[in-house]
Amino acid sequence: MARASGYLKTGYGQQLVLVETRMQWMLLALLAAALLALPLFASFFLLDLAGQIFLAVIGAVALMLLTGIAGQVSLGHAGLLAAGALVTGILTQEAGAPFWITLPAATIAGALLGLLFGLPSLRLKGLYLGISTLALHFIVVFLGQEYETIRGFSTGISVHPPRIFGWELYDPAAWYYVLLAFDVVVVLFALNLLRSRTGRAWRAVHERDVVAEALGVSVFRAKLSAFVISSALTALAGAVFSYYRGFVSVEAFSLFVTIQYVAMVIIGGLGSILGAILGAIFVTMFPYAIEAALETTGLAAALAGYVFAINYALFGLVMLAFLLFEPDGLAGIWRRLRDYFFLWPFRKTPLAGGE
Amino acid sequence: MLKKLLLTGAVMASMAGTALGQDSYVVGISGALTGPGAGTYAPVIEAVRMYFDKVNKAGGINGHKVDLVALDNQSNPSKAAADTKRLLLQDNALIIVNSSLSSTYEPMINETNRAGAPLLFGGSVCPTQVFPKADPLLFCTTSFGAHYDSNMALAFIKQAAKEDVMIGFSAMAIPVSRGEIDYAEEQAPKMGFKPVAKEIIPPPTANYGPHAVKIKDAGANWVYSWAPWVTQIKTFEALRTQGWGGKMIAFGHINAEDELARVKDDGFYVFGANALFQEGLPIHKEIEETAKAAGATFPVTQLAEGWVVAMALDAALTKTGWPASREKLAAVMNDLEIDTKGLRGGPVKWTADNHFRTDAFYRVYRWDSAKNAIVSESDWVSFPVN
Amino acid sequence: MSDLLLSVEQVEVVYHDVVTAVQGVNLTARAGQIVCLLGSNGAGKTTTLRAISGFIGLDHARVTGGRIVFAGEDIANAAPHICARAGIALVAERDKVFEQLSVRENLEIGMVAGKTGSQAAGGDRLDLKGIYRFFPELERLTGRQAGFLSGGERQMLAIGSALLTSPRLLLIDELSLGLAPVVVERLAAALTDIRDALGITILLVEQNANIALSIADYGFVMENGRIVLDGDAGRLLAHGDIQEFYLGQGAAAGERRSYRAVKQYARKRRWYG
Amino acid sequence: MQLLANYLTLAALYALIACGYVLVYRVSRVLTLAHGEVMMVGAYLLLTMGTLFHLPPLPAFIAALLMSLVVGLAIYWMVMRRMAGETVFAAVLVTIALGILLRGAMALVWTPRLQYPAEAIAMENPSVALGGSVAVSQASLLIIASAVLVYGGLFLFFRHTTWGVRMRAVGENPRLAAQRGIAPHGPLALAWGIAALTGGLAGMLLSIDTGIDEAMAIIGLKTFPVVLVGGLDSLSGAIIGALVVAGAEILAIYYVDPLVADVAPFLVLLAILMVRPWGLFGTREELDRV
Repeated sequence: MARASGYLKTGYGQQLVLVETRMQWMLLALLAAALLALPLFASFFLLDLAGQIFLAVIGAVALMLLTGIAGQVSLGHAGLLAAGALVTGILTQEAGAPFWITLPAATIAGALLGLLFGLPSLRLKGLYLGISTLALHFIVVFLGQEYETIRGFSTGISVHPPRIFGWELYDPAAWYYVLLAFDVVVVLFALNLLRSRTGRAWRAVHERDVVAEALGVSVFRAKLSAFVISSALTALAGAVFSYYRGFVSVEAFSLFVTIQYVAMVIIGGLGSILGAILGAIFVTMFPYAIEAALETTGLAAALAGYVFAINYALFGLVMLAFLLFEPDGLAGIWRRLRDYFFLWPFRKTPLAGGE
Repeated sequence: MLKKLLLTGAVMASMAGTALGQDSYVVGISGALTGPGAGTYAPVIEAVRMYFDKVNKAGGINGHKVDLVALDNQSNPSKAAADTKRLLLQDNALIIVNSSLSSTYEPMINETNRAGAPLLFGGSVCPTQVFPKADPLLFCTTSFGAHYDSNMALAFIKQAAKEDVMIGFSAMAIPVSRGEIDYAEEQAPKMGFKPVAKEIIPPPTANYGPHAVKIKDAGANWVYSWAPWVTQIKTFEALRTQGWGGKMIAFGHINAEDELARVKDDGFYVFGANALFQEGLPIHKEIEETAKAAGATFPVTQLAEGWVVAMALDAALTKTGWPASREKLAAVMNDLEIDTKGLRGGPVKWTADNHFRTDAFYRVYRWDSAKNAIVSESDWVSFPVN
Repeated sequence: MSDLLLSVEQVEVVYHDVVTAVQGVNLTARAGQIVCLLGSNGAGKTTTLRAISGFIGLDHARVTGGRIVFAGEDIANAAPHICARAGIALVAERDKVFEQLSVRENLEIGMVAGKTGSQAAGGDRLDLKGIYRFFPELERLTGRQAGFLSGGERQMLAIGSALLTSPRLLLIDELSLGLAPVVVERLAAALTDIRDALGITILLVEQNANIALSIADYGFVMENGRIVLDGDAGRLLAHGDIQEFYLGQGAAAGERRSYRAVKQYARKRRWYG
Repeated sequence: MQLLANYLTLAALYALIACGYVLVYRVSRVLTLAHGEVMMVGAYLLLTMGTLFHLPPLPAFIAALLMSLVVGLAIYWMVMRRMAGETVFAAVLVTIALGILLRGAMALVWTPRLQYPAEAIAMENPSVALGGSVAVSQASLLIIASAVLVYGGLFLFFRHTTWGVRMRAVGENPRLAAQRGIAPHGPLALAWGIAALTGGLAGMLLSIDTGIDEAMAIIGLKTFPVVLVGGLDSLSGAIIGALVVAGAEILAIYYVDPLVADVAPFLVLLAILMVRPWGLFGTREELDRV
């Protein structure tokens, strides 16, 4: 979200305001109108793509809170998504539970898993922590597979569309609005969280936990709360995913999904919620964009059997390029662009000695 | 060949919303053209494409062309769901074909059942819903089918074994394979075999040795495996490395013919429903010629499975006539006999409550080092399906 | 001035493109001299030293003005290993020795690299024996892992290892820091020996002016990123301000006043008698 | 007994893979997540030596090993060199991206289907009887022999050669090394090179036994617990880690349930990290660097 610049804040209240200028209000209103009107024009394909992006945004924001803000490396993201989806699947299959039971249940399950796997973070750091969360992934997948085999759901668990007062949520356009609303709530929640005491504690722990401790931040609480909140959100995203797609299967949550989410927060730009959103859009659309590009350049015919490999290789290449040349990610690019237009025609002159 | 296929898919994708099927039969395929499992499923889709190119050139079915819209789901369940939704809502496909990993089934079944469209599984394992009492909209031509395969394998062992059978099992740690091996383990004692070992092997395994040791140490003289080819063949090779002298039977997936010739072991049997190309039937010649003319990317030995899928679609559409609708097509498919021209041991016959086949035909092959060739161990054997 | 080895001319160092650490520093060292650079904490001594040895580049800093001429070549902003190969060796304040390597390996590291460096002016190529001659203690410890050495032994090892790169200029940051007075005297004596034997130029950065000036030929005093005073060691030692600044009773009591404070005090005393 | 032979084979394979992780980490403080892919590159190079140049086994192996070395050096020179001064996390992410890129590129060049380098270079892989009823494949023996040779070689290399001491020096303290005139690029590039060489060797030998397809990268991933159990910066730790993890896996297969074999290494890892967060043989301070 664009921040105002060029004037002084005259009260603490202004620090807490999310939208600062009238210009921003207008832009936001424009964006909202565009988003709301999209289903009127979009083909089914586009609507589904939007749905995928909305789902990815929830997961990416959750991972951004944990990794980008609180600085805790996690490689268990796909495992948590799977956990949320599995809880939903199992509850619908075994107890016929409706969505207003499964969604909270999945969220709570995610929070508990987050607590469990946040515990090592008190003792482990960085890479060691990352690998220990990888264990989470393997364990969840293992348990899910056991359940599917034992109950004979060898091709996945079917989940029926949610019913709200007898009305069935199936239509793509309806899903579009539901997911959009979900995203708005999640993003607002995340933004507000960051301005709260918890959010500041997370940033402090990210910078240097020893110092944070000395400043009176409870590292124990900060780390655990980051894991719990992020995991709960992620599991919720998994549960919504299972409703959206109408099924649960552990095969849908491979390690590559984790990597995709990590890529979202990197490409988007670590430390920014806007980055998480941009990253989710970018990574979700990437394979479709490549396919479209191959097709328009006429290369599709020559490379037909290799689409997957090309997608894969280019994905790696783009991720690499962002890490090497644009560590601030899409959010950084966005900020620079914005500043450029904001200051035009007065070009920003760097500080002496800078480049 | 595959290129054309993908190009068609891509072009279709770009024509978002354009109604197809004004004067043609639209068949939607969501399969693994690339990505994991593509080695098994892409040849199936290629064969279907070749078949209908030929049919369209000859004037189509009932005077109408067949539009094939193939989308690459890359074995990703999420993508399969989106593709199916699109094929049904946007392209107005009459029928959907799935040729992909089993994790894509549930989402696709959800979508097709909702739209009232038939869903045909070709080249991928048949879900339980196609067996009696069958789901009205789900069909399967795939050569392998749960339970009947194990019955066949166990029956063959019974007939081939001269000694008391101590049987070992090997499965891949995926639900489909595990379920079937559990079934076989249950059946074995009824055949008078003693089940001694069951190894469920995680897919990426560095060393099959320990698993093989367990089977060997348990004293197995026969091993049965029903799993993706990798697990079957690596279990066997690891067993041989350990100096195991027993015999093994496994399902013959599409690459079985090439693999038998690579491994060259007299004690390794494969069973399957398709006649291998080395038999040189007229239908084999026909496939070979078509493949040659179309410049197929895959070895011709791997195209039989897809050919059967195409034959089934052909038969169903022909009988449905013109104009066709999903309901009409589904009704026809509920009572249909597909002539396989010798590719299978007999026709694939669907009835109202059996969408697998009324009779399952099998044949067993192995390498014969004396003849330096693949030999057929048995003639066609059939099992009634009910 | 023909034997001028190092000359730092009007050097300015900027950190992170923003913070100016030193400005207009001028400093020279002749071949075979021991030169010391004095100043209180944060005066810019270490920055100057790191600029000469090329290390500021690793701390996101750059020389943004002036020249650093070593043996006739401008080495400002050169990479550390380039400076090392040109014949500048640094004994840093921290990071003295490879703790996981043995004493012998630590010394050999210097020799390995020394092959490409210039030979010490006029001196023969040093070997392990040569180092053991200056520091017999090290010979005893040759197989010991360097992480287990005492502070004094580490300092000896660091100097020895640096010498084995065959430097023409040896930079030592805080020779005496954290060491017992006896050890410091021993090290100071060794440095004089080394200079005499090898003809190496030594630039000593010190807070302990007494020790430094007792072995140095020439001294510079830094304050707030500038050289404020320089002269022959003997004259500096006798200089009233230095006396007051470093060697006075306050200094002995652990209270070291800034040079500016001393100057003010001196001025007041002149005015008010 | 047969079990023991299989155990040693698996442990040797893990150790052979693990030493690449340790080398890279020890010298550059980067945990590479692209090692599985580097293994695959080695195996595919071996395959190509057979299919394209029809080399017999020994020359094929030598050529493929040399090319693996070059691949490692190239990875450092083209990618990792630019990560100097960046955070450890960023460097690790770069290796993830590199792994994805390599995997896609390999699928493009060599197709993702299962292939058999042993056939391509006409190498026999007979079963070798070791007395009693114990038999292992020839490739397994080669894996054990290679692991012994590689580790022996590395220990000697680090102890007694100039470059070895330099690599240890740069690994411990790159700044001090620079003060002593060692340009950091040489040892770092060499570490990546040797890691690719040993990883490639592991991949090649494994592919002789089981063929090669995409699954090999996952085996590289499964070697993580080995490295972390032993301690990221310790070669001897890697040996112990390999023995522990292979043992856990084999015991799980044999006495618990083969299904657990996939999870067992990670459980062992979690248990050990709870007690010693820096691994059995790792340096404690390492923990603060990552």
